[in-house]
Amino acid sequence: MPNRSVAREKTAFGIIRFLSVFTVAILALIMGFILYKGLRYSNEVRGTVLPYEEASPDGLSIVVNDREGLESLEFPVLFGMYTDEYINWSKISADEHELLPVAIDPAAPDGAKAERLLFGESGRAGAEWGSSVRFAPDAASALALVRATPGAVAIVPSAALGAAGKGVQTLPLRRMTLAVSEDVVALVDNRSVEDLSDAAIDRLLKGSIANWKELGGPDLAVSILPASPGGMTAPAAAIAQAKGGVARIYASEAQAAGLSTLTRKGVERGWNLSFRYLVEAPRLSGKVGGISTIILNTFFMLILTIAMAAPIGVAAAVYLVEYAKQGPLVRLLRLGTETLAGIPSIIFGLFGFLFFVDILGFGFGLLSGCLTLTLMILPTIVRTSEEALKAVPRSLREGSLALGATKLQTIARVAIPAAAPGILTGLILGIGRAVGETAALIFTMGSDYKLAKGLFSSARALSSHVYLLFAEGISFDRAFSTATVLILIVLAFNFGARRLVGRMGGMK
Amino acid sequence: MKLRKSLEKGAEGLLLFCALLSTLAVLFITIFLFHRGLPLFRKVPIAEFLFSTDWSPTAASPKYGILSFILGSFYVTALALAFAVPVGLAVGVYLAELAEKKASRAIRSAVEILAGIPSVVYGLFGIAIISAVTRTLFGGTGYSLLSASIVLAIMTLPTIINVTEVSLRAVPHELKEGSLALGATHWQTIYKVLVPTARSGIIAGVVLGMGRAIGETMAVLMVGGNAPIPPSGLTGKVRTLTMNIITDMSYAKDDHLTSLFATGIVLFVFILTLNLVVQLALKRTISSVEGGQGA
Amino acid sequence: MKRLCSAGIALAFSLVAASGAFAQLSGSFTFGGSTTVAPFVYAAIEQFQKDNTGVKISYEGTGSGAGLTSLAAGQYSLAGSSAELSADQLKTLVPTTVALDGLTPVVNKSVKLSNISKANLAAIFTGKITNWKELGGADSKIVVVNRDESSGTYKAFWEIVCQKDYGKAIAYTKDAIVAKENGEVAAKVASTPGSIGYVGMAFAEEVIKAGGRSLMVDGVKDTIANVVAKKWPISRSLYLVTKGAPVAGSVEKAFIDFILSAKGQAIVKSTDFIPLPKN
Amino acid sequence: MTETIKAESPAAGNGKFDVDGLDLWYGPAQALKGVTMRIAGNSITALIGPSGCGKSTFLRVLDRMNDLIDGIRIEGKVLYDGVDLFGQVDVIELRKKIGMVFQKPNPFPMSIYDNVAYGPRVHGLRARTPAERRRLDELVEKSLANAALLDEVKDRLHKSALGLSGGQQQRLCIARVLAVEPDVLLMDEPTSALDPISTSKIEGLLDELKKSYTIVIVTHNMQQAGRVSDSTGFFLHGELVEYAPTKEIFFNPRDERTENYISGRFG
Repeated sequence: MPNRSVAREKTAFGIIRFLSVFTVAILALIMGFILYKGLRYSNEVRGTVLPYEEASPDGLSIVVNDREGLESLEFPVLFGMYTDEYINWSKISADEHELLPVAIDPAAPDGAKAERLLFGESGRAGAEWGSSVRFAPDAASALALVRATPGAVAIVPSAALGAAGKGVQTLPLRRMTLAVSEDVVALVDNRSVEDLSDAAIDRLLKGSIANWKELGGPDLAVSILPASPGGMTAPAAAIAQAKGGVARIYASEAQAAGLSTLTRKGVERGWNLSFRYLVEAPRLSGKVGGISTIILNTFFMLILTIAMAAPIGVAAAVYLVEYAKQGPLVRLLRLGTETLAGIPSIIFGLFGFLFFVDILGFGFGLLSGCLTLTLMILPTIVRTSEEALKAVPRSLREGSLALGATKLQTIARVAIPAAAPGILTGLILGIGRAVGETAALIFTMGSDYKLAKGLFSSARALSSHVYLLFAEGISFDRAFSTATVLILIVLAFNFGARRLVGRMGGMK
Repeated sequence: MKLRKSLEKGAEGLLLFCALLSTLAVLFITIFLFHRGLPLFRKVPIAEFLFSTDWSPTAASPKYGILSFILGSFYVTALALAFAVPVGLAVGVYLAELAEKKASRAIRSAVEILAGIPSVVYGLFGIAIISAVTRTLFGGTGYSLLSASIVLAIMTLPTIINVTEVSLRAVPHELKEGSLALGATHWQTIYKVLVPTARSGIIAGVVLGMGRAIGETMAVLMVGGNAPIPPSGLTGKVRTLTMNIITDMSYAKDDHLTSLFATGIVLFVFILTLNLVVQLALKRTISSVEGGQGA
Repeated sequence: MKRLCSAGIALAFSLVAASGAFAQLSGSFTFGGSTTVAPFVYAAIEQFQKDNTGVKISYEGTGSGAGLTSLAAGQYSLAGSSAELSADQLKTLVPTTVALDGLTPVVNKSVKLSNISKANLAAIFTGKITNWKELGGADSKIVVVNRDESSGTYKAFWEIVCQKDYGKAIAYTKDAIVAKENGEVAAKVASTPGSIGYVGMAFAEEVIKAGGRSLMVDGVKDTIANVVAKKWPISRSLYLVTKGAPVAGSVEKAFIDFILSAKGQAIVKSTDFIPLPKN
Repeated sequence: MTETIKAESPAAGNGKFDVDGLDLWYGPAQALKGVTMRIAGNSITALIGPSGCGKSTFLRVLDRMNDLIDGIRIEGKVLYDGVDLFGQVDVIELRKKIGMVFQKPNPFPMSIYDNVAYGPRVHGLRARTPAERRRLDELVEKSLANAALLDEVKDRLHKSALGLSGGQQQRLCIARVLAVEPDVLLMDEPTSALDPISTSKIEGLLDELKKSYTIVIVTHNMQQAGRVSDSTGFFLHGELVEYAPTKEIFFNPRDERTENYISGRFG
């Protein structure tokens, strides 16, 4: 009999221990996941060009004023630059400058070469230079223009770079594609050849794949066309005419000949969160740049909120502990505080939107947001301060009063200082809730990611930024790196508070 | 002396005002919510609003029935508690009764951090991990009642753990010693004496967690699936009251907007009711603890 | 000294005169019409009023049809329209294309199709087709990801894709994951096997990054070039319409020119519409 | 009976406190019943009696510390230097003159120096100029010296008071009261929480302090009452049973109850 109860105890405690460890494991999983996604990104990329870089395609160089983190340029992008597809760099690199495509006058031999690079050997095939292209008479003046203009790009002969190439940067070009004959990409049952991984492309070109069916395409034998003598690419006409034909060809040629190209898929990995991300201002809804202004806005928000909530909360607690006599009033006050504590943040959001934004006319801005947050965290501060004040021994108050101190002096000089660690814990808890809040802020504080200029200026906080980056599809990677920063800030607050409270407690 | 007296009086008045602010805020919130939400019932009968599952606010003849979302909130919360309560109880018991200092410190910090993680982050985690796990294990889309409940369970866990631990620690030592002295095992003492004595405190904690779960918005929005229909099962999509408010809030106009505020009223009334339950339960805890000390 | 003074006064006068000439545009104007164009028209009006302080413009989002009727009746001096004008309307009204709007259907990578017909797309979103098998894919349930009801994209997709087959009254299937914004659609489509959704063309990139794919519709690829060439089936031009050709010197003409300017097109882009090709 | 005690009280005539027919209720419970006594200046008066007899309550009346308690009702008269304590008296001024030391040492969670300087500071003594600062320093040192604590703490005046031993803390509390330069010292079982060595130190101190202050001390340590006090009052169930010079109370009690208590039959 006792054995059975001991065995039962063992089982029960085993389960309890397991569940406790399980809780820690969940936390570890969440933290690990967010940190990992925050620090590393891994994205699928799809494109038509193969990863084959040419520093000097056809003896030409692509020069830019500043490469802004760009490693190489894909042909479709280069082509788009010269055909009005882009007006600025925002979709190309982490840069917002106006795009200035510079080309050497096609009448000059160097210019004609660049024109062939862009529009194909066989001529321009109907493609027109974009209206924004600036033509320079020669390579030197094109380079001078690039040197002087942020956001400029030019195609110049590599030979011209030399001394004149100072102050500009060159970008290698990726222009090799896999073109196929039209029958390969024909839709069969709404399907066509799938996007190919590098391994699949390798196998295809090695001849290991005999039929397009294996790649999701039509039932058609694969026919790999040989490259022209002395080159890497096959003539466009040959590809177009072959049955089930595939070959390497420059994008410009494929485009000029109207050939279909296969899509390559790959995975791009890299570091996500960097120091630059912390100190740069966000641009283009946070797609480029960093989060410095958002971090600052968050701190403004916290300071303003605490500046309002702390005095009110502590004062309310002082009233409840030191002044209020038991009775209906205190019951009402307690009920109010408890109820306020239970109201979900979305309701606070609705109220803040109606009252502060609309009726009081504060608009979407820091003030409306912070007032809403103040209401949200007030109960936490009141309750913890109340507990802390109650924990101050009565004897301390009596000691002070017996010395002839007034009640206010006693509260201000003895009770509150003695309760400070507890009050501080409450403030930190409140800050923790405020810094993680999203639902209430979206309707009250606005979402401007620029630095707040005043109380009424719309401001975006970190948690809203995480949500908006994600929800508006700006960038998932950045949502995770911002979430990492947010979590680190929350952790820092927790840790700092514990140290501080510990030290204050140590003085006792 | 007179100056000092009036100063003291003035200070007291100011303090009273601060103490009143919370109550005033509750009052204001109630008034504004009802003021903006109630006009809906001039056009839509309350019964239809509460008991119809047809929610098509932008249709040619708009329908405003939120029963699906009431059910959604109810299911999600119930399921979340079904996960969180056993785990929370176990961890609370562990912290209060079993853990050595080092282990309890580690677990307590973990619980504290769990409580501090912003709900958006829980949402991101839910999308990437929890929905994938439930999809793999139980099928469906992964954006479901089940996923939302699991995320909520993790989010309410800290509340339940903390309250359980505090309630267990508040049980007078003599009771425990008395039980052990009678030859009961530690485990028997825990589940026959400690947990029953701390029961009302634990219940209050659970209800508190329930309130958090019902009111949570961002995390469930990201994993719930959000279809405006009653959940078809564990792996069915779910929309809660809070999700309904935030989904359409940014662009809704006229009656549609009013209907969102009316949804807010329903949510608000639920929360208030829960709150009253907590207050009553807490009162009983306090008296039971005091009674225990007397015994 | 005196001369200097008078020179100064003359300069001041000429400055006043110059600024007066600058602020020629003034008055209050009521525009109205399509709610789709409202986001960028609002943004553009805001900027336009900053540049021309004497002008006050309001835009009432009443819908394209109502807007054009009001324009013809003279209540508006300018109307926004997301609908093509009928031959009848074109007799008196002059549309100017100011922006393009394109939507892309996106699917999870588990969906092996690369193309879908517009009619099938409509059938999926109205709940008539519920299994990929019916479209030649694998035997798996179609998970529909729709947008929130209040969004313009939700309406646009209905109008362009479904309205022809299913009529004006919106009747999407309700058994759909509802995503609040484009990004959420992207996240949910990328992560849910068998799912299909639609996003503004600009957002397809984020879907692909997350591992999803965009579909060809009726054999056409979703490129901006195809939108511009009017080949892409889920696209439309957004118009500002005047009664008769816009009159030079009028606020209406100035406003249209503003939207067509680089600054205006940047506003169009910033509100996630496709700006017109530059030329 | 009370009349006789009053008549025979050792300091009849010009008492520091003249208490007349004091009744006190906590809600419905009466804690003091018709207490009448005269407390002489520059002497030590001990109040003894079993727990709950009302002696501490009585002591707190003298400092009006009972004002803090809800539901309290007081009737009767208490004169301090001829002034009615419950009349138009500024409580703050009153408490400045009448210092109180509590049963458990209650130093504030601040430095030793700040503890002693607390009273002067709340009464408006600023230390802005060097001269003022020196005055405050002197006051603190003098008070600590008078409380026989200075030698033990002068190296760590700016360390937390909470680091002191129990006896040192209690002497610090006495020094804190002395720094306000009071007239009367009320002590509520000041040594009950202390060890014998600390107790004897404080008792020795009382002898010194008697010279300049009127001291009223509540104790349930009868040896202590016998050792330090000039006169002793015995409380029982809220009544002042007997009040006489200490020697008389201990060696020749008039009331049977006093005798029973002193000889240890109850309490």
